[in-house]
Amino acid sequence: MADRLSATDLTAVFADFQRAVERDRDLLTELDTAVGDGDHGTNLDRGMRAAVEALAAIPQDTPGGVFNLVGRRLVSTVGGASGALYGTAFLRAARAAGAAEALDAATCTAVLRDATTGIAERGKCATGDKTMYDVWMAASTAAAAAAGDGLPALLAAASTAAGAAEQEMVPWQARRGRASYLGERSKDHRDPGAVSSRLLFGCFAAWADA
Amino acid sequence: MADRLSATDLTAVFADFQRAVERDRDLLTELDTAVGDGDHGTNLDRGMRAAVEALAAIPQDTPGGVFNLVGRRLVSTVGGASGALYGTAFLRAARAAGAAEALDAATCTAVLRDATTGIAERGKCATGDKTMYDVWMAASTAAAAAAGDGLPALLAAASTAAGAAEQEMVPWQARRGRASYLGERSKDHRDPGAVSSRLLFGCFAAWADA
Amino acid sequence: MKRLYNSPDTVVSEALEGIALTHPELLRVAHDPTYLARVDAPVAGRVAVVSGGGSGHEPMHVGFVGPGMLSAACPGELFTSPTADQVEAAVRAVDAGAGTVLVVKNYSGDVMNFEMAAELLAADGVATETVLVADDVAVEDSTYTSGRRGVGATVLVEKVCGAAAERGDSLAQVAELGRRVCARSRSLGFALSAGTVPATGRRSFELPDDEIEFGVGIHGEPGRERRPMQPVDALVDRAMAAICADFGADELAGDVLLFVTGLGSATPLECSIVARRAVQDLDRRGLRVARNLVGSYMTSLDMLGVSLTVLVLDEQLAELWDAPVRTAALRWGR
Amino acid sequence: MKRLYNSPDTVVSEALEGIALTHPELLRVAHDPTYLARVDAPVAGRVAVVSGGGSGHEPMHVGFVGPGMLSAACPGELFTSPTADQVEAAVRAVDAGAGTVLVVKNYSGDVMNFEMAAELLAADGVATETVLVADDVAVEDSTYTSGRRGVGATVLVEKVCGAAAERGDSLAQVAELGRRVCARSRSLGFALSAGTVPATGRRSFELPDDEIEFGVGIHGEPGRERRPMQPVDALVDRAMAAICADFGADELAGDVLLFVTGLGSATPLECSIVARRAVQDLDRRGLRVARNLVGSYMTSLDMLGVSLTVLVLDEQLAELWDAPVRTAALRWGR
Ligand SMILES: Nc1ncnc2c1ncn2[C@@H]1O[C@H](COP(=O)(O)OP(=O)(O)O)[C@@H](O)[C@H]1O
Ligand SMILES: Nc1ncnc2c1ncn2[C@@H]1O[C@H](COP(=O)(O)OP(=O)(O)O)[C@@H](O)[C@H]1O
Ligand SMILES: [Mg+2]
Ligand SMILES: [Mg+2]
Ligand SMILES: [Mg+2]
Ligand SMILES: [Mg+2]
Repeated sequence: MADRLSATDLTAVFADFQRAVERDRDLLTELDTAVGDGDHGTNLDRGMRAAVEALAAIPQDTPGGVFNLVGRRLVSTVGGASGALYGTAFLRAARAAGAAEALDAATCTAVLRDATTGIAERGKCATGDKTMYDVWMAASTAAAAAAGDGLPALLAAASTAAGAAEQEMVPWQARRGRASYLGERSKDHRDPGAVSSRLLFGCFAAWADA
Repeated sequence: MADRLSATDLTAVFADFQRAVERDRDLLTELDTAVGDGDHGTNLDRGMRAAVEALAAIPQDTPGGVFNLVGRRLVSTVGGASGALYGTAFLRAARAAGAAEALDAATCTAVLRDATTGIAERGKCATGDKTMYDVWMAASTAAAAAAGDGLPALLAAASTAAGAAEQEMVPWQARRGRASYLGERSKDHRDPGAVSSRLLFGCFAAWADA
Repeated sequence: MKRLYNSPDTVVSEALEGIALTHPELLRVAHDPTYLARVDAPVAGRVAVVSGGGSGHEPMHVGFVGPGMLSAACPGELFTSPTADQVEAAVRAVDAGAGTVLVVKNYSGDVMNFEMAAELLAADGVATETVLVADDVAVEDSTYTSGRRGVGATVLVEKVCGAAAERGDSLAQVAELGRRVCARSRSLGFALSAGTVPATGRRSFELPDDEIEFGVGIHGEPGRERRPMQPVDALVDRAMAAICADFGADELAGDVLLFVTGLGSATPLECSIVARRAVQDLDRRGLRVARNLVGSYMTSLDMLGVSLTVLVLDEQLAELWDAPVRTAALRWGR
Repeated sequence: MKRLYNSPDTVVSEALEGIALTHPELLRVAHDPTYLARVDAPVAGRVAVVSGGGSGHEPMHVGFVGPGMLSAACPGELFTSPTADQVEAAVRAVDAGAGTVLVVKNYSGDVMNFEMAAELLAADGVATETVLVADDVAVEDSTYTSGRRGVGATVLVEKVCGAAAERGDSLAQVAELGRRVCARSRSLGFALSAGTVPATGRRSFELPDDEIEFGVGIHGEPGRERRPMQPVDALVDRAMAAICADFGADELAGDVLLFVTGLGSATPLECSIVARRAVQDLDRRGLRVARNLVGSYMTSLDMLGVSLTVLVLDEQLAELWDAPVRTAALRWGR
């Protein structure tokens, strides 16, 4: 059973996320074209390639090290809102993970909570603003509730909640980020950052499930 | 019989030419779009409107006066190659017509010859260059040959020759004006200035025929 | 769609190379992270002024680097705000110890990345002041949005801050002047067609032949309202009305600066036709267009449209506007 | 096709009004016949420099009126050379008794109308010298054409003649310098799409998605050759090869001026990418790009394309190029 997430595991999850972003790059960009500036797919793809390359070049011993390297690479290579937000999230995750050799359910809950708070602080956003933060908040809340059931259940619950949140917010009006400029016209569109975040939680769940 | 062309007659011919140009403006512009810059129809239309307005405002007593006023208005309002060429042609025609009350076949021949020479000098062109000059030269030569048969025959001959020339030159390669920049690609296109010139000679023939 | 590119991936880097090759006396380009800086920076005893944003808005910002305007510019990927790394490196390269003013357009991405850079710099003892430009009246400034976007006023802020820095103003003074320009500026843009995104070769949004985007953004994002196409005078009237209505009752008086920028494919003829109507409009309102700038200075790739900005001048702002500037895109007095 | 116009018929007149309204300190517009002149002309003791041509190429020529460049410009209708009347009136307005240099692009219409004006002026004792610009290597200069067209070198001739006139050169000297620029310049342009003619709302020629016009004219006329689309570097290489091959064996040496002009819709990014390759090309040929001008200075409505010009400098030309200029579109040193 995958009850603890090691540096190797986390590296594999990020590699999987990189492939998912690459695969869905055009979808993400298309969603961002409708409500933003059409670069979310290319932004995140560029960043995750750089992150995975860095992980291959400088293998990390701890999950904290992995989060830190990924966060730093995203901050350096992405730009845009998502670069700052994902970057901040992973850098906060790194701090929460500390020097632990592997993450158990309890640490994972703390990691996810701090990362989510990082997004709120960096983005000056709240739930209901229709951004990636809604997805992270949903995942984080579900993870906290499932923390007692072990890491696989926690990650499964987080992914399910992320997916549900991403769906639920489609009819909402965006209040942060570029989509907010559209006012009413932002309704009935999927938020690109929410979709990419959902992909990320899916990758964690898939690892736990494997 | 219309054996002499008075100022009133000439004014009517120019009014007719103005209507012909207005009617075929888009054709002329389209021909100029293919081998030039797409303004011959609007250029000549603008100029002939101004010329006819001027003739209405300042009625002329002599054909020379009419030619002079039309030439001056064209020079002032058309611009482009055709403004200078038609303008020069009519100003030279005015000089050749002098103070005569009306033009007979002999004067008409001289008028046409001088106008045609004016085009050659202004345009630095020769026959075979595939410009309006070819049409004027053909008309002028035919007029000279028919001068003994009276004015109506002269104008009919000029118009027929103008039409034939305009057709004959279609396959040629242009050597003067914008069309010459196209080189080989100017072949098999009708020259816009030749077509408008042909319209002019048609108006003279129609007057004589009426 | 055909464009003058080699590959979508190299548009920004090759263009920067071109700018560097054609302005060696004025600026230098650094790579990894990427920024452009005045060749003579840091300038001893002078506050530095740094801006940046997504590429695709040229000549803003890279064309405004030089004496009297920006010390450095950080060009991001196309329509993507620069990374915090770029901003940090640029500031470190040009800061002369007197501090640096960061001119930031109010877009989530720009704000966050500049903020991260400022945090990193502060931790290292480098003082920065941020001037946030948010002049686009098309966006409601409410808790329901990220606030107004920064558009045309950015160019004016950069000119004024650059001139203030050049004459030796302190960090606080340069920032205050930049904020004063922001407070006294309003802008609005409209587009007849969107720009063509190099990566996809498609326009970022499609408009029917009889509609326009009113209150359009400069990042390929659609505007707030889709309206029927009208003759340009009617569009300018509508934009000017929105701009002028947004000023406070007694704020709009005296001398103003009018800035008309083409958004990409607007020809100089079109920009002049827009400027004509805008000047007439301000005239009718009893304002004097004491200064103006008309041309394509802030673009959105090849978008067909214009953006209008009105800045209410005071003596000091007029003086700083007139001060000599030497950059690739804006130059006078030297 | 939507454009920022009120009506096709008023494009030129409204744009001129806009230019006049936004540059009152620099120029004035006369109507019937139409021309733009320096406010301070005639300038006592100085040769005047007058140019003109069809509208649709802005900022050329109207954007180049002012101290250090043109005394007056005569804008014709769109793509239609000005009338002889316009030229005559403009010269009469700015000639200070020292004579006037007419800068004429080699197009039948321009040549004939300027020639008629010169004849009328000569009859009245006003001395003129014509500098005929014919730098477009796309056109064979033979008895089978009207000779080469005048394109990019026109801007360089106007700058050099304007500077020479400003410093007090005689009519013969100013004309000689203009002719020297002509003799030492070669240009070539290419287009990915034609401009949109206001009257018809259509592009003046249509190109398939995989073809370009090579050696294109700036009046909406097609080029000499239709070629497959290629990455921009390959197109620039081909243009530079044609330009350089046209110079005499030992003419192309030493310092050169590179002028890259967008033809309308080329973005600053695209112009910089073109300039990058052109500089690299000249470098490889052992030439030094001592001066350059990159931007959209001579356009063809909204044509998507660029035109490249190489001028072989000498000390005097470089000095005149560097001399102060203050016009709406070109300004430095004051
Ligand atoms: N202020 C914000 N707070 C939280 N999330 C935001 C904010 N602004 C943008 N986002 C998220 O970022 C996503 C867009 O990312 P991206 O397209 O890469 O950046 P940009 O908007 O700068 O082009 C949005 O879909 C949204 O989820
Ligand atoms: N050098 C020339 N000599 C004689 N005719 C010429 C010359 N140049 C142009 N033309 C004539 O002028 C016509 C084009 O006129 P127009 O389109 O009004 O002027 P432009 O070529 O200046 O746009 C051509 O079709 C041709 O007949
Ligand atoms: Mg985006
Ligand atoms: Mg024509
Ligand atoms: Mg972006
Ligand atoms: Mg013409």
